[in-house]
Amino acid sequence: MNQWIAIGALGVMGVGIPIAMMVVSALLRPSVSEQGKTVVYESGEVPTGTAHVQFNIQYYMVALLFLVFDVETVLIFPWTLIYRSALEQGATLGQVLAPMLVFIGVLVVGLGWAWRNGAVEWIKSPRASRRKTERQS
Amino acid sequence: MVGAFDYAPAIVLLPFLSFLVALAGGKYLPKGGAFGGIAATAGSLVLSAWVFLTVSAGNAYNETLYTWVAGAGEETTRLTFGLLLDPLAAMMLLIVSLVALLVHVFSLGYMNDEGETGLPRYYAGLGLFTASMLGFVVADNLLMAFMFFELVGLCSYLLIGFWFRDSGPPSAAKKAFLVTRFGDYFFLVGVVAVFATFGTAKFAGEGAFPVIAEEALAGSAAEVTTFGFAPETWFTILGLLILGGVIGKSAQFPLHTWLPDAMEGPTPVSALIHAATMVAAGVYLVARMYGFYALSPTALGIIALVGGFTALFAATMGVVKREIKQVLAYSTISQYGYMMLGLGAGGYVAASFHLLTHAFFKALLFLGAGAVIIAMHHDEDMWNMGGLKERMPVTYYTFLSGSLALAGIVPFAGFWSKDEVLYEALVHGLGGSPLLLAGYAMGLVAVFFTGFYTFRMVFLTFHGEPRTEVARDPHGVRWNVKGPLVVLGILAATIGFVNMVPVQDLTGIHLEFLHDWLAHGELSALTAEHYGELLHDYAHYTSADVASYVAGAVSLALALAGAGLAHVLYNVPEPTEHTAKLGAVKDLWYNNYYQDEYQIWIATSVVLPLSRLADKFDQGVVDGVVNGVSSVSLFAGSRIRRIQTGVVSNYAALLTLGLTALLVVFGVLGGWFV
Amino acid sequence: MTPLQTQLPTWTAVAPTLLLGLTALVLLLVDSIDPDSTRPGALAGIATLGSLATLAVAGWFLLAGTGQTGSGGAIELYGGSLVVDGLSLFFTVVVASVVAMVSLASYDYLRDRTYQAEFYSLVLLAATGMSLMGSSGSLATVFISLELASLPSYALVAFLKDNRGSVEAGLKYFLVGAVSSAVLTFGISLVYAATGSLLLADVASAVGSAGDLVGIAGVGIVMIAGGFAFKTASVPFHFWAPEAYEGAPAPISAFLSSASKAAGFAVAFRVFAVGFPLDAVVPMGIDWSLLFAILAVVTMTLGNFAAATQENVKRMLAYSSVGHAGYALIGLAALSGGGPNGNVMGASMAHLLVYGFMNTGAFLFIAMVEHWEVGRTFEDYNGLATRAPAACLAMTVFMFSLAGLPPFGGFLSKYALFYEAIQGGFWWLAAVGAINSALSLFYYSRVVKAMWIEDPTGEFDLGATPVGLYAAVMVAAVGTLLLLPAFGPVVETAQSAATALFA
Amino acid sequence: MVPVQWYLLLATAVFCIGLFGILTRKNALLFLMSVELMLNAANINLVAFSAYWGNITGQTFSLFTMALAAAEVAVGIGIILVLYRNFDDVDVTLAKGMRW
Repeated sequence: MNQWIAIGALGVMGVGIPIAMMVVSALLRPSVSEQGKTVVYESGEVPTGTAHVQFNIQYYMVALLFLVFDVETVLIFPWTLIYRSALEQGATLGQVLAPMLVFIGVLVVGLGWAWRNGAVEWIKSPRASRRKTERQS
Repeated sequence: MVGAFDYAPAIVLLPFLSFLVALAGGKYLPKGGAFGGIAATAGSLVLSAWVFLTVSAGNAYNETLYTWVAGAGEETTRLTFGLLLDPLAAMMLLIVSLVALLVHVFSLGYMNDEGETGLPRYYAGLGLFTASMLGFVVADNLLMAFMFFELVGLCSYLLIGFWFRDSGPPSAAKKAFLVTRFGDYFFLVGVVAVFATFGTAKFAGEGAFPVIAEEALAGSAAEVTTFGFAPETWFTILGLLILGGVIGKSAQFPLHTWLPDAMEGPTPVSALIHAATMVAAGVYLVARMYGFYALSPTALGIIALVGGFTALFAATMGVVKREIKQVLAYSTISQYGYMMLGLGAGGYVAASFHLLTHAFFKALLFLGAGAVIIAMHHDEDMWNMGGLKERMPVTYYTFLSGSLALAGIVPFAGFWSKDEVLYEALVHGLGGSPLLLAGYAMGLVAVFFTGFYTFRMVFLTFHGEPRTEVARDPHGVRWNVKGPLVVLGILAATIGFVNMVPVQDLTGIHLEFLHDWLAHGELSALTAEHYGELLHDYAHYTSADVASYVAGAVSLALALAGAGLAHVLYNVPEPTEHTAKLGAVKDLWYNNYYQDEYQIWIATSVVLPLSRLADKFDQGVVDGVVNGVSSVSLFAGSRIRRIQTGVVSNYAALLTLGLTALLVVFGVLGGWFV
Repeated sequence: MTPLQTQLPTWTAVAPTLLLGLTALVLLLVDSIDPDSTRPGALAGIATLGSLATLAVAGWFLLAGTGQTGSGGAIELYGGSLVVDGLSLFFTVVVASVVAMVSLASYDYLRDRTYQAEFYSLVLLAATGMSLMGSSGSLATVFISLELASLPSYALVAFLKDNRGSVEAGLKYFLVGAVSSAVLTFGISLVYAATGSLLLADVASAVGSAGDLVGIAGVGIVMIAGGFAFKTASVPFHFWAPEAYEGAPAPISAFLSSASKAAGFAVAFRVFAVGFPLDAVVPMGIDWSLLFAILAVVTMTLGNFAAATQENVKRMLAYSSVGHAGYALIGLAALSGGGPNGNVMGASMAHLLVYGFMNTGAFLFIAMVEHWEVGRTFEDYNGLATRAPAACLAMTVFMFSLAGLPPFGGFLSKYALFYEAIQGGFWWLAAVGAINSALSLFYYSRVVKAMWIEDPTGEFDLGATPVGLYAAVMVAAVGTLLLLPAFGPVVETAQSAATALFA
Repeated sequence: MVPVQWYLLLATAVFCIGLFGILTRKNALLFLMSVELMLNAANINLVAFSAYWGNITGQTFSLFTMALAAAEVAVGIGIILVLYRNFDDVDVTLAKGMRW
């Protein structure tokens, strides 16, 4: 007997039970097509407008910045792993630190640029947006 | 020491220089640049004579001067320019430069004095024509020869179409160009095939292709690629391919139709084309690579038959022509037929001899005809002439000398050479090659016709009473017309003495100087002696024992008979057209056996329907392939680009499919998962 | 005399790449200092100067023999993850030349547009990635540099945010690119699975003894080839190319079709020549040179055939670019164990250099035509030579050079490529290439015919001469012409660099 | 210990699921998610064989892959945004103005 059989059984059950339930309910339930059923259910309220709501572009900007800068920290992770052992094996502090500082420095330049270009300004001042439109026209 | 050979390139370059000078500055030079051309050809003549003397001292020259394409590595094919100066080339150089010089001088009278326009273009054309022919003569390999061969064709196109504002000359020029080009296609294929077979196209020297071919036939270890054929067969195919170009250029049946039309060009150009350059190029090429043709009895037989047939065929057509230049045109075709017969019959020396004598007497005849045409105010119809003998005696006597030579009356030049050609055909024919006897028979019959049409021409033009006002009071000609005529007249009468085989046989005096000249030489593979051995070993030609003076007497009798008949019919004060008596034959001859008609008929009735048929699958026969390829490509392109549907999901699907296909194919091929 | 560069610390060997990256950062900094003002001259100047400096340093290194066999062989950094040798310097030269021309030309193209600093810095960041691709000594750096080159390219193609064509092009480029990079990554992971290393040298020594994992290695190698095929716009990963080149701003089309393609080949050359030596993998049944031969034939045929029927000149050039990828693939295809591999690959490198000039020039000419708002189809070009003879002459040079006619650079490079392919015994590849070249003459000459022979259909209102664009086009034309006499040393350098890979 | 082949199979399965998503989804965001799935399939391989070969190269590389995947998504979302702005939808099949 393989010791992993329990996991396998769990997997089979995990996939099989929902499928079985869906199949059974599909077989048993009466099928009455009615328009009201396709309407979005919003806690009893009648929905207005479409589901495609225009969000402020700033949501995306911040989300993108977060995504990029957050995930870049992943790259620091392997560096921390070898940091101490490298020092112990005789590498100088500069040699170990410099690459990471350069890396962070590059990120800072990018962040500085994004900041200066208004990526993190949540609400634009009328003056700033006027200036921006002037620049674009 | 600087010898003649070091200056040999200048023989070609001088006329080329005159071409450039006439082209660039002809407008500003007196006589439209004529003197430049005269000086250049005179220079070439002097240098040719020097080369001739050097060669006769037993020297030869065979050097590569310039390699313009060299493959990397040792064993690759190289495309080169070089000089090959052996007795044959030296002789030809002399002929070409002399005739060219005389034509230039004559042009002063024919073109300048007549007030033609566009003279710089004319002299530029002449210069380039001469240069190309000289370059062709000295070429040391087949490719270089081909390039100059094409240049010659191009120049003839330019010069025949000199009067491009009339309707006749341009179409004649186009016809000359296209018909010869048709032959040249075969030549080009032949050149490529020679390169593919031997890896070289050199005529002479170490590793020349005739030498390799000979070694290959002899079975010694020479590397040739014969594409699966037996070497003999393949060499015959090669020879015949190159012969295609020869037949076109030398106006042999069935590609001779361009030459009579080419009479539309200025008469001096006709002289140059017929005597020394364009038409001679074809025969010269066969002589040049005779060591190759001598290996293939089949090719030789075909050459001989084509030559004999053309000789007879053209001679008959010459009988009924009205225009003096037309008669001469058919005589040219006929005479080159003799040369081909001579070459095919193993008479290398005889053919070269005929080439030599013909060059002079035909140049003479054309220039004489030119003088007559000047006198007649550019009327060429012989029926409008008559009685010119008294009014232009110099022209008459020189023309007569040329006519006697053409008809083959002893002791004028044509007799000796034509006789020798026929003799070679006879002895080799009797010696076991019956095919040559057919050629001989046709050549012999042609002798009769030649005598007839030649003297018909002479009598109609010069004898009897003048038949028109113009003929009564012809335009005078100056020294620049008479000078060349006299020079050539003397040569036509005497040049035959260099090789009087029948007389030698009769008297025992050594008189065959041309035989000696061509028989030996530093380049032993290019000598008549060596060719004789090749003919014997490979073509199996043996000679029957026939006395040369007997054969000579037969042909002389026939020529005299022809001339006599002409005398009876036309040497009367008021000659009438007897051609009606010939009945249907006259129409046949007058219309050149309907050659043009049948070729046009072939084009319209056979080729056109076939093309239309082919058109259903494609676009035509020759162009169709090209058009077909391009339209297939475009069609394929318009299909292929449909893959690009514009929908990125389809791209992803196709990309996945492609990758999967690659994985499966390479997985299976490489056996990764076995 | 000791060459100066041998006295420098070894890390300076990547100075050309660093210079490109630094220029990008400087551009961002300049824009950060005062984001509201546009200084087209200053920005274009910085970008051009930075790329010229890169070109100078890379050219100096290349001439001085840095990292080449003459002076101690390849310089390895970070345990072999980065390698500086003849190949990497050669392709840095190609990329830097293209970037310099593109930056110069963009001055006019961007004059009235926003986000100029971003444009230039994205170009230079992509160029950094491309330069790095040539130096990648490990599959990890291969992937990172490839993405560094790709990501800015996606953004650049979609640079004209309000132009549906540009956005569509960017989307397609990005989506196909994302799939391709996933395929590449998976391929790398499989090769790692089979060999246990990402360093090319270690992969090379381990791949021969993959044993049961031969299938894994094989699938991985084919998938890696697929990833590179995307970068070089080769079948079947070429689908993005026609659209991206057509829709992108013309300078970016020039940049991508010349520099990006060259970089793709740079990394492919190194990875396959060093990482998967033919001697080791062919006996296992992984004949990648056959794979590339198939791709080369299909790519050049498809590119040329599809180009032949285009109506839009830019799209025609886009397809021709696919066709040229097919030619360059011969450098990977006409290889065999023990054959003259370095010569073939070197000829392909030289072709890519020449192509960098002539193709960039052609696309920049399109940029100029777009600037003039003349139109996009062949008909719109009718009679253009009457108004802009100098530019049309330059375009004629590019077209004939692309078609491989003498006496232009493209003739010799194509000739050398086919010649070396024949020397390597792959005459059929050369034959297919020659046939395709003949076909290509058809559509290239259509452009020339339209410009010089056809009568104009309407009046041209060209306006002021765009100085920067004009200068860039002329530089490209002069480069194309000069590469004819200079081709000898170029191909020798390339061949010795390529031979060093196989050593 | 699970035999390493199973990881290979798992990774291949994930890769194929991603590929399937790419081929069937028209929504650009789902397309992106499918690509992420394919990249993660590679990560499974890398991590598994990192353990198999006993070096950490694979694991480190998988971190790089993740980071770059994030960057790719960032650029991708930007492009999808402008796609939405120009075509009023994120359906990738709508953008077919250029073809043939």
